[in-house]
Amino acid sequence: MQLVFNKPESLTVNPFTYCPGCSHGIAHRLVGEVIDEMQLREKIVGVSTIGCSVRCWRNFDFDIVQGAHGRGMAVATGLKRALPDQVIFTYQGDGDLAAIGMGETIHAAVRGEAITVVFINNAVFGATGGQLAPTTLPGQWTSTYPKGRDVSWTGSPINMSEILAGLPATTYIAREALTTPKNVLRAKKYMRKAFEAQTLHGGFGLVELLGSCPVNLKLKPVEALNWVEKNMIPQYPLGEFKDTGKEAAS
Amino acid sequence: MQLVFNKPESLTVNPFTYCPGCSHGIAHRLVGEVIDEMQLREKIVGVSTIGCSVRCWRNFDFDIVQGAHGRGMAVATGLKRALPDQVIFTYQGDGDLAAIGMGETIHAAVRGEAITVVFINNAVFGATGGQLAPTTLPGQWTSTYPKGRDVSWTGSPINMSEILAGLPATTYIAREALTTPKNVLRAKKYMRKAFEAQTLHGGFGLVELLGSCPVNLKLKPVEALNWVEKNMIPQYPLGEFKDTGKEAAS
Amino acid sequence: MMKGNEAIGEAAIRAGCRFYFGYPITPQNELLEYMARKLPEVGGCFLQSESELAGASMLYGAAAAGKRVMTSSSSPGISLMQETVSYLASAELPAVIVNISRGSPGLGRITPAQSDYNQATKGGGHGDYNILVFAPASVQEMMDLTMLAYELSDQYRIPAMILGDGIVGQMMESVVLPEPVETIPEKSWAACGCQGRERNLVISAPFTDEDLIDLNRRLQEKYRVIIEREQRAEMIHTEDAEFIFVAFGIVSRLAHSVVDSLREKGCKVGMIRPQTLWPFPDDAFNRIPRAKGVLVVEMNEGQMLIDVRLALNGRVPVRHYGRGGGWVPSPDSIEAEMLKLMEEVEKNAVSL
Amino acid sequence: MMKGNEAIGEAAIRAGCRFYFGYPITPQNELLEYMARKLPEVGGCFLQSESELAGASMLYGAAAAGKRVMTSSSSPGISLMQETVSYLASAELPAVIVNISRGSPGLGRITPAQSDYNQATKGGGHGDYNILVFAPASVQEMMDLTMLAYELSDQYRIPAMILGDGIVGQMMESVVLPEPVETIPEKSWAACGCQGRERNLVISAPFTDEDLIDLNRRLQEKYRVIIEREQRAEMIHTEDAEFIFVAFGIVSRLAHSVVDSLREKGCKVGMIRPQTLWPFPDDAFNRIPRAKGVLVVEMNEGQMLIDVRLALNGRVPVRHYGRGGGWVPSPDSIEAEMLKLMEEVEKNAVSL
Amino acid sequence: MGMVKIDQSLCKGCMLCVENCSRGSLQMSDQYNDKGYLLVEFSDPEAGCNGCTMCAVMCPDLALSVYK
Amino acid sequence: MGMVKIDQSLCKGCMLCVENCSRGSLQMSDQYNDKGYLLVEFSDPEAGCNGCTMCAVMCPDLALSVYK
Amino acid sequence: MIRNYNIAGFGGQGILYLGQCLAFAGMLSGKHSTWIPSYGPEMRGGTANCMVVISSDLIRSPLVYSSDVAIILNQPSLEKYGPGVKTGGALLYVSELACPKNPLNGVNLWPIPAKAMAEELKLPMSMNMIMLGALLTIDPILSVNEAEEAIKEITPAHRSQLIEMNIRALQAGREYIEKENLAALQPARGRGGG
Amino acid sequence: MIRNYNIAGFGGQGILYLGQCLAFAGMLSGKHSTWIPSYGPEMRGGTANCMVVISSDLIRSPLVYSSDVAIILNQPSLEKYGPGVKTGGALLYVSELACPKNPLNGVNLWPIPAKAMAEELKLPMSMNMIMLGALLTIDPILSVNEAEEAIKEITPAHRSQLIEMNIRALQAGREYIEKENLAALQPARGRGGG
Ligand SMILES: Cc1ncc(C[n+]2csc(CCOP(=O)(O)OP(=O)(O)O)c2C)c(N)n1
Ligand SMILES: Cc1ncc(C[n+]2csc(CCOP(=O)(O)OP(=O)(O)O)c2C)c(N)n1
Ligand code: SF4
Ligand code: SF4
Ligand code: SF4
Ligand code: SF4
Ligand code: SF4
Ligand code: SF4
Ligand SMILES: [Mg+2]
Ligand SMILES: [Mg+2]
Repeated sequence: MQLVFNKPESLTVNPFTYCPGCSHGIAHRLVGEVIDEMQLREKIVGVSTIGCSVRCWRNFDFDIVQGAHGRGMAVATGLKRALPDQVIFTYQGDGDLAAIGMGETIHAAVRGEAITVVFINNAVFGATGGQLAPTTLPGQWTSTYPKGRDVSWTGSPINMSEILAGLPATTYIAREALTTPKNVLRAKKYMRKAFEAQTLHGGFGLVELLGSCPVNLKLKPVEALNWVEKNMIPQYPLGEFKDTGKEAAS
Repeated sequence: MQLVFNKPESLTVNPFTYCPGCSHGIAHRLVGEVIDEMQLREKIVGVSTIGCSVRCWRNFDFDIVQGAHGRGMAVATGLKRALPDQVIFTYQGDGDLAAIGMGETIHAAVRGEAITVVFINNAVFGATGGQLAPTTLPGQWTSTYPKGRDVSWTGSPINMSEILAGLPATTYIAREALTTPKNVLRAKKYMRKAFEAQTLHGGFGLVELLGSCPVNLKLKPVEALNWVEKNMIPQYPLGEFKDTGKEAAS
Repeated sequence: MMKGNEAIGEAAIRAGCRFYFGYPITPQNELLEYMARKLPEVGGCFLQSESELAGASMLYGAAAAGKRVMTSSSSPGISLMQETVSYLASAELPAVIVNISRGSPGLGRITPAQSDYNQATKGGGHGDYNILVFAPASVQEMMDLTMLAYELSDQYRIPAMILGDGIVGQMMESVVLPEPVETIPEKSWAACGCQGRERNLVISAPFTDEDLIDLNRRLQEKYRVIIEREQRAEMIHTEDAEFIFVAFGIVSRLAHSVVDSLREKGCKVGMIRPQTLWPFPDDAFNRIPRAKGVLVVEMNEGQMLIDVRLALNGRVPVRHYGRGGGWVPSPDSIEAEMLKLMEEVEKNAVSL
Repeated sequence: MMKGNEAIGEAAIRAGCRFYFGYPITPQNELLEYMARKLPEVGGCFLQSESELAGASMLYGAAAAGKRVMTSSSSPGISLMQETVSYLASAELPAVIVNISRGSPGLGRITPAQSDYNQATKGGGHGDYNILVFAPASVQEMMDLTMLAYELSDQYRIPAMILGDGIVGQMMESVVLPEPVETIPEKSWAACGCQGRERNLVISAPFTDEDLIDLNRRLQEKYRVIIEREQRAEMIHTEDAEFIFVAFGIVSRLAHSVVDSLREKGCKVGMIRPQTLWPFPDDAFNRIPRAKGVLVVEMNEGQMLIDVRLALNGRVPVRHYGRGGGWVPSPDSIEAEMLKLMEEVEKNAVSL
Repeated sequence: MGMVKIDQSLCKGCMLCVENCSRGSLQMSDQYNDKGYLLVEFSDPEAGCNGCTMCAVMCPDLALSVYK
Repeated sequence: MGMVKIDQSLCKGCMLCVENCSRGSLQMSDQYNDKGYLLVEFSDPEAGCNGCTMCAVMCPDLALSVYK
Repeated sequence: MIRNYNIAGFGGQGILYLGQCLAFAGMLSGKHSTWIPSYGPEMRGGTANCMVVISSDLIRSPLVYSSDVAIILNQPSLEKYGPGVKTGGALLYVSELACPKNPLNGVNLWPIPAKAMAEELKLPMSMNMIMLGALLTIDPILSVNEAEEAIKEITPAHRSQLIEMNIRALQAGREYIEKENLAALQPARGRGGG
Repeated sequence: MIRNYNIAGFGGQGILYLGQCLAFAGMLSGKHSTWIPSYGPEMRGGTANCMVVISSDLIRSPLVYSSDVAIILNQPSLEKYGPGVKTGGALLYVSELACPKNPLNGVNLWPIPAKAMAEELKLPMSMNMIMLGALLTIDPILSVNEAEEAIKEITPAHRSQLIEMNIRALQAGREYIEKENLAALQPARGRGGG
């Protein structure tokens, strides 16, 4: 018998420290697989940002720079300008990328920085215990709005992929959900294209991955993914929003 | 003979300290006129932000709070939540609103704060001497990009009104240029509607005013306004981008 | 019984605070979440801000409107607020900021620490300003000093900070609830619409160079008054103590247990426990007539130490025991350090 | 001749800095604009950031890649960077930050000031960390200390700050251009792709509580070495001086003119001029054998004063002359203050 | 029939009023004010001014009052 | 014909693999590991496992290696 | 009178709640008490623990360095906190989930088959309350009644079912000790004020 | 030898440039020199001024408290800086734009019709250079030649037309003083080191 599925090379042997069923684990593995397949391990620098995944450097087996909360894309900008021949990516949660980091996110996209962004949207601040995120759904329970998100008080969820796709300088933007094997495999394809936006087209690529934070949803892992399917996808439609690389090629 | 044009009541007797031909003067006067006409002087609190207009409290004859650079909409949020029955507006430049303040701007709009924003887009950081603004035009000279804005290095200009109009919770968004008497009068109409978005509809209203900074454009005032007409308007189309108040009414 | 973080929230509400703006960060989320639950019940406003920067500016806005307001965070988030703290100070706005600080520098960890003492007391932001800084050592003091913070903050138009750590923030202890404040002083300077009066300006950018120098002069005069009137410290056995601990917050409780045990052994030890870190209780250091040595114990690398040395100005030998980054001293080790100091001082006394 | 702000830029380029990120603010725009013009000419990167926060994080990124980097700002902008400064310190990244500070607090005005001394030297950000702080007093020193800042910043893996004010920033003076640095030391720790080696991590969030305490221990050890080796001060007539000025930056030049004029009148005065503010030149204060009185002159309300008092620890009476908010002392007034101190000390000497 | 009064202490000589008066009723003078600005003047020999206020609408310094 | 190996030190008992195996080849066991997690087990009495790797694709903790 | 407690186990076993019930009961009995969690990213599974102090005098340190009593719900916690129990102190542990591997001299060991008992009660999540009931029977500085009051106090009213279940488990713990007729604990000897 | 200069006028009159030429000329002549603008929001019109010090010794203060020479291009500046000129010092001013209203005892007054001269030269923006030429003729601590070199040094090469115009104006200032045969300035008496 042959080994047909195993840990990617670009991951260390350290176990993940996430909660049972947390989507960060799947997302990490996909990053490792894509980097393996694109043979980027030795020329990549990852930017770890602040959220549950802040210590992803325990698991990613390549150079990592960990910056301040929300400043992932600014750190990546500094890295990319300093290392134009290397491949730079950020791994960011919705709190990091869309709450405190909104300014840096929009401006990096406006500049069309040649970086890749892996954006984990789990509709909540996981690391700090389940507070409102910019992507929290209307009515969704959070520890800071225990009666559910009231859009008249806190506004509606932000669809970052759509906003970023609307900016002229972005190259590739797509969204997938880590809910089923099929989706996970498609997420990997999109992630690869988000890296290729950088490596082939010198542009800004982003893949938004809808995932679950079972602990803060107070659901079992399986139910939590069902919740993502049922509630998040309607708010956050899946698909490729922008692929100017393709346009350029065709 | 009758006096048919004079200083509005809502302005003090202090002269403006702007450069000759600077559009801030016209914008200030319009604010004064609209507040006079809507009889808001005694129930308004203005937020002065940082840019050439930081000391607009010398000229506005009503309560003013001056906050940190870029945080105008956050200050206004604090004021509005504290004083839901009063009328709150910010007066912000493009550097303040769209560079350092991008995060606060987007989030206030996402929340649909019931505030009014008077946004002066003069395509440059006036106060600090003509550096690149997020709204600087491609190829435009600035003191930090003396060879002109190269969009491949700094990105393209940001069209804030269009972005904000795309967010679900904003109520009124319009853009006008302070270049001709006709436009100025239309700007005043839009400004009034931006205030009414708050007073009639409890929503977020913004009027973007294209203006000139002759000193940093290194042009005579008359030429500077011609430059705005010729170069800015193609990048920043004029008109009303959103008016849900109207929709609600009709 | 209540958690320390929640006690701050309850005290704020009892002090009339109805506006909370803040961004999550451990180990102070219980406060944020307490306000999220309770403020709506009393008709107040809880708004989770998109960042600490925005939260601090919302606080600034609501304070400018004349309301009692609060924000809270932990070390990195507090660093982000430093520009606005300087603005609050210069606009002379009352506001209460809570720092449940953590192991640092950088992102650090959520372990307890007292490493933001300098930032809080010497001005982490730019310019010559000060803010009131309170150092609660128990859940009860979390409440009492929060109440006091609102009172003095309003009285002097100065921002105030509650400086705690994860231990006082997370521990539960029983508390006596303070009486709610009935009437909050009028704020004739507030910017809330100028009906029936001259307009009010809440600004941080004076018009002329002289105005800015004047503002500084006025601030310094106010600070002098506060330094004179508002120093607070608990004095423990200081009348006859020869060796004196100085410690604040949770560390003072550990040190207090050592005072007890050393006293039991017949050693004349005592403690000064600053409750205000700014103004620092300098005067307390004039009331230790028999002091032969002072041991400053803190969960940092020697920050309050500076103020103790300045207060003593070379009169009494001062030693430091502390580390940064989330280290907590054990009572045993504190005792050992004090014994070392005692020995050292006695030896020197002989050799003199 | 060159402007002080431009001299910093030129020195940075000669030191091998090729990456500048920053956001405009007066009175340091000449530096930003100099880099904007010159860096592209030498194949470097000038990027105007969307804010000081973003600029500091870009700096962090490029520094992590092993490059020599710079950002600059003035007081409020520097306050905004405090979180990242703490991160830089904890990730042990070399980087040069320039603060051409201004009249504060709050927005303040663009008048010259030295009111960010505490922020720079005592850690405006959270946690127990230090950064190198240099205080140039001339355009030449703007260059020389910038060169030195890069060297030491790399050597010790510690951020460095050039702390100036609008006067040294805006004035022109002739300078001798330093030789460009030929080879920049290899940075084996840099995160730039792990080809041919183990991966590198540039992080500010240790994995365990113990790791964070260890980091702090390591930092403190490094700081001790720096304190021992890198103090710098100019000593002016200190061998026989009875009354000593302490002043840094532009103020030291005003005070120097007073030293000249008082010496002409036969008064034994001298001056200690700290060139490094951190590490503070404590040792210099052991080399003033005849000192009877010390006058600290600064454009703030008494910040370096603290370090002078700590250095002297009560041995010599210390007075302060200064104000915040953009006030500049005149040589005449400095002289008058010194004469007052002299008189006071002599009177007390008699009455003792 | 219109008339425009100019507050010389406020005028900064930017010419926006002159540019926007279709009746040619405003011109630059050769007078400077205290701040060193060359002043505009209302000279309406042909009494063309109709009090349309367009000059004042464009004046960034509130230097003009219009009568009609 | 497939086979799945479970690294018991990594498994957190989240059940995502079980849920996503269409062949019913994975079940929860009644064993806890050191960290207190209930473990999953590969028991494939009917040899239904085809090595499709869907279980491993969904495992957030890299606890599964699949052989075919 | 002073008691220092270390309480530890897996996340999800109700460790923090156990400690809070104990501390509240202390308060209700008129004593001083403190409770402090080892806060941390516990939410991620792994271990959970808290420290409780109950005392007739004002409590100085809420941190427990060496404990009079340790209540242990899994093996890693036993290894971590077992050695910290003072001579003369008590170590209560769930006998199915933990077992001392090294000698603990001078410590009274109280293995309690709480897992089986919980299964018997059909309340698998109630090991924590069983341990508390046992503790207060072994060392009756507080009564089981006071613990019942504490449970009522800290459990939201709308979860009254939980209250009832917790009280049943508490009683089961008490009964186990009483039925087995196990001797009352000797109060720990050691430094009092620690 | 030391000279402290205050140079002031309206924004747009080339005040800062005048000062820079002077300071550069000082440097080219082998002396020490400093220049400092009163930086501020001058760009908004209003007044502009700068301070220059030229000295054979190292310069302590670049700030000028009282000046040996003031060069004044408008009335508000004359009122501000006139009284600061030392006894024995010189006050040069554009006679069409400024006029002393109060006695300035012990100060040598040098009214210069620079506006008319500039118009005559058809270089309306050149009053600053006319004043500089006059200054260096009145107080020849530097030569007009050195000022010419300075102009060449600080003006970008691609603006060579400007260089030529500035030199013409400089010469005009020199000639005016020479033609009128005005006496050389007495060096200012007063505190040297200020
Ligand atoms: C300046 C600052 N503010 C706040 C925090 C606390 N904090 C850490 S992670 C986080 C948000 C995490 O949410 P997200 O980015 O969505 O990541 P997740 O944990 O959900 O994966 C916050 C607010 C911090 N570390 N630094
Ligand atoms: C934190 C901070 N950063 C930078 C500055 C300097 N600054 C003042 S105004 C300004 C930008 C002004 O541009 P804009 O908002 O477009 O206003 P304008 O002057 O063009 O009207 C800047 C960068 C500041 N005051 N505070
Ligand atoms: S808290 Fe949520 S996001 Fe964080 S590790 Fe746990 S499940 Fe994942
Ligand atoms: S600099 Fe520009 S924006 Fe500022 S006052 Fe002058 S013209 Fe107006
Ligand atoms: S009112 Fe009309 S016609 Fe009269 S001067 Fe003004 S613009 Fe000209
Ligand atoms: S528009 Fe106003 S400021 Fe400009 S020239 Fe006319 S009157 Fe003067
Ligand atoms: S490989 Fe496929 S069939 Fe086999 S256990 Fe996994 S999911 Fe089931
Ligand atoms: S998906 Fe992985 S962690 Fe979850 S139960 Fe299966 S093997 Fe265990
Ligand atoms: Mg999240
Ligand atoms: Mg602008």
